[in-house]
Amino acid sequence: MSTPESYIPILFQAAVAIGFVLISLLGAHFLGPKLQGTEKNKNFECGIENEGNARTPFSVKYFLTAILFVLFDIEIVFFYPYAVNFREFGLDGFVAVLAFVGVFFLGFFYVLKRGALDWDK
Amino acid sequence: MGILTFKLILVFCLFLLALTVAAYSTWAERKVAAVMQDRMGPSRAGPFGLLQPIADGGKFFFKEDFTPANAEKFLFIIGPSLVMFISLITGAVIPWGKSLSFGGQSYALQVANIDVGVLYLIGMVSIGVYGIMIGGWASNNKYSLIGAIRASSQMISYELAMGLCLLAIIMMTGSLDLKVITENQSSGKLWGVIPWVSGMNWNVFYQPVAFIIFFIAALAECNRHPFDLAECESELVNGYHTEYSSMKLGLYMFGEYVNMFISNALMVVLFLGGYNFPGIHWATEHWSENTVGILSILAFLTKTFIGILIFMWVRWTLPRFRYDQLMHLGWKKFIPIALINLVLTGGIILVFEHFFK
Amino acid sequence: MGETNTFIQSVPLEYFIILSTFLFCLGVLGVLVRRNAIVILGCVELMLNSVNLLLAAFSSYKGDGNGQILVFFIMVVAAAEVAVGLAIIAMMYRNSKSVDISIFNKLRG
Amino acid sequence: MSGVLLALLLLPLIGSIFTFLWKNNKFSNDVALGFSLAQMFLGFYALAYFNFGPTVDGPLQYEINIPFSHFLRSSLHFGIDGLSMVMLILTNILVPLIILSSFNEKRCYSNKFYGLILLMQFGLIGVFTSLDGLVFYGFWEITLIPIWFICGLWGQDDQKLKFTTKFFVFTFVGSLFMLAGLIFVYNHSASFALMDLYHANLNSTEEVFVFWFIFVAFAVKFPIFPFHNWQADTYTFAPTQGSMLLSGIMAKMAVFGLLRYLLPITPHAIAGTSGGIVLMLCVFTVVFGGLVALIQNDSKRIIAYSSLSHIGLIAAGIFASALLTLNGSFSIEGGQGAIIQAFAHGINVVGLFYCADILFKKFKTRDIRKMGGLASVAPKFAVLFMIILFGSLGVPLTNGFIGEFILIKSIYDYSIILGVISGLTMILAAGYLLRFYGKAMFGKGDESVLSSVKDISGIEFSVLASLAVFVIVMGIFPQSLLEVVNNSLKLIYSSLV
Amino acid sequence: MSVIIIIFLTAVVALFSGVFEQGKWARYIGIAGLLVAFYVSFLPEHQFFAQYKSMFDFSQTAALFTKISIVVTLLLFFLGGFAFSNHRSHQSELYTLMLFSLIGGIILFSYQNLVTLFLGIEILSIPLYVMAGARKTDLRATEASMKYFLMGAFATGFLLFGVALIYGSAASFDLYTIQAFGVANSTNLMFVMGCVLMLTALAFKVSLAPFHMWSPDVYQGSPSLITTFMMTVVKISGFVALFRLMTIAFYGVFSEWINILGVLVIITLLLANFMGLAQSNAKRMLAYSSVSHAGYIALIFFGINNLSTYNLAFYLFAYSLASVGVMMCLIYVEKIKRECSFKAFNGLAKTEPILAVTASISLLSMAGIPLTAGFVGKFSLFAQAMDALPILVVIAVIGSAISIAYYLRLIIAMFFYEESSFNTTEKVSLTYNIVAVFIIAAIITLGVYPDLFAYQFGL
Repeated sequence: MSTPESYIPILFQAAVAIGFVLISLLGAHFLGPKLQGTEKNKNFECGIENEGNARTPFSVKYFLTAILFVLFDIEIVFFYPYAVNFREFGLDGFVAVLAFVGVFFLGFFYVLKRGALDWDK
Repeated sequence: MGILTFKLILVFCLFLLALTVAAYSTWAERKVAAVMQDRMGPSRAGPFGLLQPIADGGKFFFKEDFTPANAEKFLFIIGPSLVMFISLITGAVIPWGKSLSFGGQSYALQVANIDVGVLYLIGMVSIGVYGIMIGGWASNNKYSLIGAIRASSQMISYELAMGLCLLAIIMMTGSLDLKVITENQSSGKLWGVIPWVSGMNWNVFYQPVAFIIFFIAALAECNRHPFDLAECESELVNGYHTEYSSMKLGLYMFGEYVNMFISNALMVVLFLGGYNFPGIHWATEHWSENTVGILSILAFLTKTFIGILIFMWVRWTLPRFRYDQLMHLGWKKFIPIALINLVLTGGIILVFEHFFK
Repeated sequence: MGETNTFIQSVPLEYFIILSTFLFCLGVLGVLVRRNAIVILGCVELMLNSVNLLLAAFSSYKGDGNGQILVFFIMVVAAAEVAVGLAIIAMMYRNSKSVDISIFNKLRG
Repeated sequence: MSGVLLALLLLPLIGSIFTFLWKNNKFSNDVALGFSLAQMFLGFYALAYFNFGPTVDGPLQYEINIPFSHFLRSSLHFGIDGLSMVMLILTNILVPLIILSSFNEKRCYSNKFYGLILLMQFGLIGVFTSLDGLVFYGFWEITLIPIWFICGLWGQDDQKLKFTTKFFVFTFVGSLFMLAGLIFVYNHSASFALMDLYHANLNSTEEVFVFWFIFVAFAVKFPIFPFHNWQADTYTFAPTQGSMLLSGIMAKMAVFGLLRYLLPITPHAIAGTSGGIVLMLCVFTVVFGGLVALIQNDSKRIIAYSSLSHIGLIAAGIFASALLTLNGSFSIEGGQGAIIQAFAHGINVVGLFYCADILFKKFKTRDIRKMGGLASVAPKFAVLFMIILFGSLGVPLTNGFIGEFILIKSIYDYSIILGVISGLTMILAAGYLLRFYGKAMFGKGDESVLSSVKDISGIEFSVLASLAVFVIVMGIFPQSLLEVVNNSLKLIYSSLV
Repeated sequence: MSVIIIIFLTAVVALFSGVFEQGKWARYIGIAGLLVAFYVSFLPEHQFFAQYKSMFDFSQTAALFTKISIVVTLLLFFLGGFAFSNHRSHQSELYTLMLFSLIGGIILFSYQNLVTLFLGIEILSIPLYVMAGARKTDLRATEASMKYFLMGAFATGFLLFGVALIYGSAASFDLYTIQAFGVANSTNLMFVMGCVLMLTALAFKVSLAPFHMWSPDVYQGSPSLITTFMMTVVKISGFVALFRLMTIAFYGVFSEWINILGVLVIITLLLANFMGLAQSNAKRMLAYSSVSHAGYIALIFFGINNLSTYNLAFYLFAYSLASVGVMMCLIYVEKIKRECSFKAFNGLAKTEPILAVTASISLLSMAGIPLTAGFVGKFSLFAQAMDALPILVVIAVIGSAISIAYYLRLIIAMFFYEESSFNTTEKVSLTYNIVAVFIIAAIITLGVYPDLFAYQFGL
């Protein structure tokens, strides 16, 4: 059983991490040379002239993956409380979870069969 | 020595350890590559090139800190910082060893002993994606953006399978506390029948499938070969950190290696018995607490380093996946397998509890 | 649970109520004044999360776990909503190359 | 015996459906006429077996009572008393004549037209025989839909839609207010049955509320002064048959409703200031209608405003008698006059509209200034038109005289000033109707038109002649009508106190 | 509960029919499943589900509303074949989403707990957000979907904040515990605030003015069949949820919310009807009519007696039937003319008399002309509210009076124009005619003999 105090060391660690990040970034900032130039400040594009906006729309598949992740991740989150108390719930709980897994699989197969994850198409 | 003082010291030790391991991982990586390709590897700086990482690190400071003109300045800095920051604080909940005693008081070798350690880990790993995404977006470079999107897409995809594997372990232990998970692996009969050695009741013997999936997912989470599509040189120059240089690039690189270290440590905690070593019970009874503590730390680190070596071995052995293959593997193979594994675990545990107790 | 409750209860309940009401109002205000669909979505999430905070606080004060169950459900539903919402925004972007809701004036009598 | 009433109710409905489904447009008018004639004879049969004397169980006869909705506390309760009988006979006489009057016209979808007329008849019979508030309201609204379709589909002008919709909305608004009023009464009574509505426990404020709500519906139907806006336009642009139905029968629904519902339910409201206000409104309507009619040049508009004037007198008479009764001197004269005048007005106005239609056919215009000289070429028409016109004028020995006389007398009994003012109706009617007749029939007409005009055809003659017969017969024997209705009126007016 | 399970399984099967390239079967599967569910809803609930009573209680009343919703959904499914003819590639999804949405509705009929209420509303709404945007490449559909989504999510926020406040004061989500708390502490500020917030949120969902601004746009932009679904099943569910919430949970603070609701009703009745008058698009006019009907239905909260639930059911059923009747006509016209202004309806009665008659009778039923089911429904609502607040009935009467004007415009367009602008080769299918006849029969039968409904649904 942990108390709110047990989280204090994490703050230490966070402070150390931030400190390291800051020191190294500032160090590099002050130690390194600085050279400016319009050509130089351009984005890298294999040496050819920059063309168009870099933030071009990308394949909707990535988008789909993100949305599916949100959904499935939430479904997985539902398992956590169950998994922790899994022994207390016993057989009844297991049956309920089987139903839940069943629904999970239904959704999963739907997504699969509808081709949401077919990247080569 | 107060508990907080000890924790502070532990934090610094851990910080140095992580940085050292990360630094020397770069060295080890080149050495392993060299051995595999029958070369020498770094050898100039110091014996066996052991000072090479220090030279590399120093060099980062003296390179030009370049920022493209049309990048989002603030986000451009936040990206690498976040990656480094997250990877450094992830290790806070991992039990690095059994315990040490100073002045008659026993200190657990864990920075923060919280009862939701697993959730903390999952949360931190999820935030890690932001660092890459922000960096790639802020650069305002096509390669960076594509690399970042690929990286985040890949990471979130494998996170699902990873989470499901974690669940199988949580089901077995019934706790989200990493310390409890570790302790659970120290005693008891293996498979309920083989009592021959203490400290070897590892989860990997019960959950081989989960372990394998977790291992591969960890590779993908770290953007390691064969899943390094986010930065595959032949297609995307340098992926999401194409525009980065100097210490910002250093933070990305370091962050990755720290991540690799932490992933392996996590794997050790979850599947490979954590700091347990064969005969730990006997040792606890007969040897002093500090001896056992140091032994346990060594055991933990040994297992972790072996894991890191295997990561490197994989890197120089397997070719890179295609993106569709990567996604197929993650979504179509691992998720259902991990889920079935989860259900089977639950079923078997229930059957055993019902009939054999 | 017990210790955590004691710890949380050392902060007066009013603080939680005021904070979450403030956040909620911020969200409402955001929904009403912002024109970017994604930002509006974010503001809606802010509203939901302020409710989560309030529910968790009440749950802790009343010593009743039900509040946290609702928090769980809210998170799940919010995720589902976000999934749908993002899909709609993607559709909107594809159709109009913009995520500004003030383009929506096509429907008239 | 209740089978007769059931047959009376169902026959028009069956006829309507049958006509609707009748594919052959050619004979649909004959089919419809057949049904309406059958209905007419059925009505006479009911009249023949009607018990005129005061009976033990009240004047209600041919009762049907089917429990209909336990939930709404309402039942399909029908019955015929004297009041219903008069209205029933009027409807049954007029509908065949109206159908007959349209024989000469070529219409598209004539089967639908006749089907709608019969459907209208079904609704009217329902209104006149129902003894349950909800059922009454239901039939009241049903009559609206066929007439709306008739006026909208076969109307005479491009603007017909605008005006028919205006009519519909006006009437519907009125009925909705009536519904609200009825609901209010219903909430204070045991059920929708007429007797329960009569005995609802309303205090005087509530009664005033209910009175005005229900009155609005009737006032729109009549129409009475501030609610008359729809009337002239609708009558003008409706097809002739539509105008006939509207003015000949539908306006009588309001007369019936006033006697059957408004008076017995809200006597205290009438005894208060509301009754006086309404009476003044009615009298004002009489004068207003007459004056406006004087300056009209459109034949149908003249009839419309004359109708407004006559109908206003009917309403005024009813209220005058009610007020007299409430003030302590029992009087049913206004009611009697109203019934006679309602019947007479039904006959006369149908006749007048038909004459206007014939004139329109001959002169191709409704403007009376462009007509003239028809009497010389169409003597039969001139005579019949004259008889009907006299009826409308209230010339002694025609049906209009006795009703108007009694009405004015009852108003006079209540208030001398109002009586005198309402007496103006006779003078005004003489003014506008004779002007109409003079312009159309005498004077100089357009020779090119007159040379090609023939006298009226057989069908036109038979319709006008039968109307004229009614005008004269009723003028000579008005007592027969009063015999039918007296008992009911006594019951209604005595229930006021 | 068994009904929910059956519908859920049906939905899953329908969903997978599309996956296996057999989307055309989704409709038949849905119809079959709904018929089974309809049958099951007449049976008593299985003993097994008694254990969930504290969350979800499938009572007699719930069964009544379930039956109504299932009947309406069935009608919509019959119409689906023609209505979704340009959604062939994802028609199974649309049917499935409708079924899922229906499940949310059924949950709202029988919730015993605010958690279930919240879940029900979300299960009902989320599929609708998707369905509203079913025409993926149409910017107007996007607009509808986006507006509906943002407003729905916004309302959800209010609902949850209200739930949280109520939980904070009553320390429970259970309806009857909350009721007991409310009766004992009727002046608790937090409780009353929570009540008002929840009322506001549900007013959003049932589109009571001034929270209705999303609905005309959404109704207009969505595919017509989905619009019908929103007008019918969603409205039924929203109102039943509101009714249960207000009359059970917030019984104790009745005096606090009834005035607010009264103001909402007045604004709705006047505003919606006047706006309806100003429309030139039939679909948008029907949307405003739907908003105004929300105003009539909300009269149910005034003068509540033991027949209120039944009155509510009757009105909702009558209104739903009428909506389906008009909308099926609109679907046909929209499909042929690609638009649905009043002009598009000109001369429909010449080519499709049955459809035109159905639409007219439905419109008359909406207006409340006697002999139609709508009249009986309106009558019982008015009669009930007359006891409590006659002025509301007067306003409702004025509202009805205004509404008849715009209903007539549509009827006029269909009947009073000689020239037929319809391509006579494209006749409606037999299914449409059957549904049309069914709707006419149902509206007239219920209008003539309303007790039939009472017997049929066990009252």
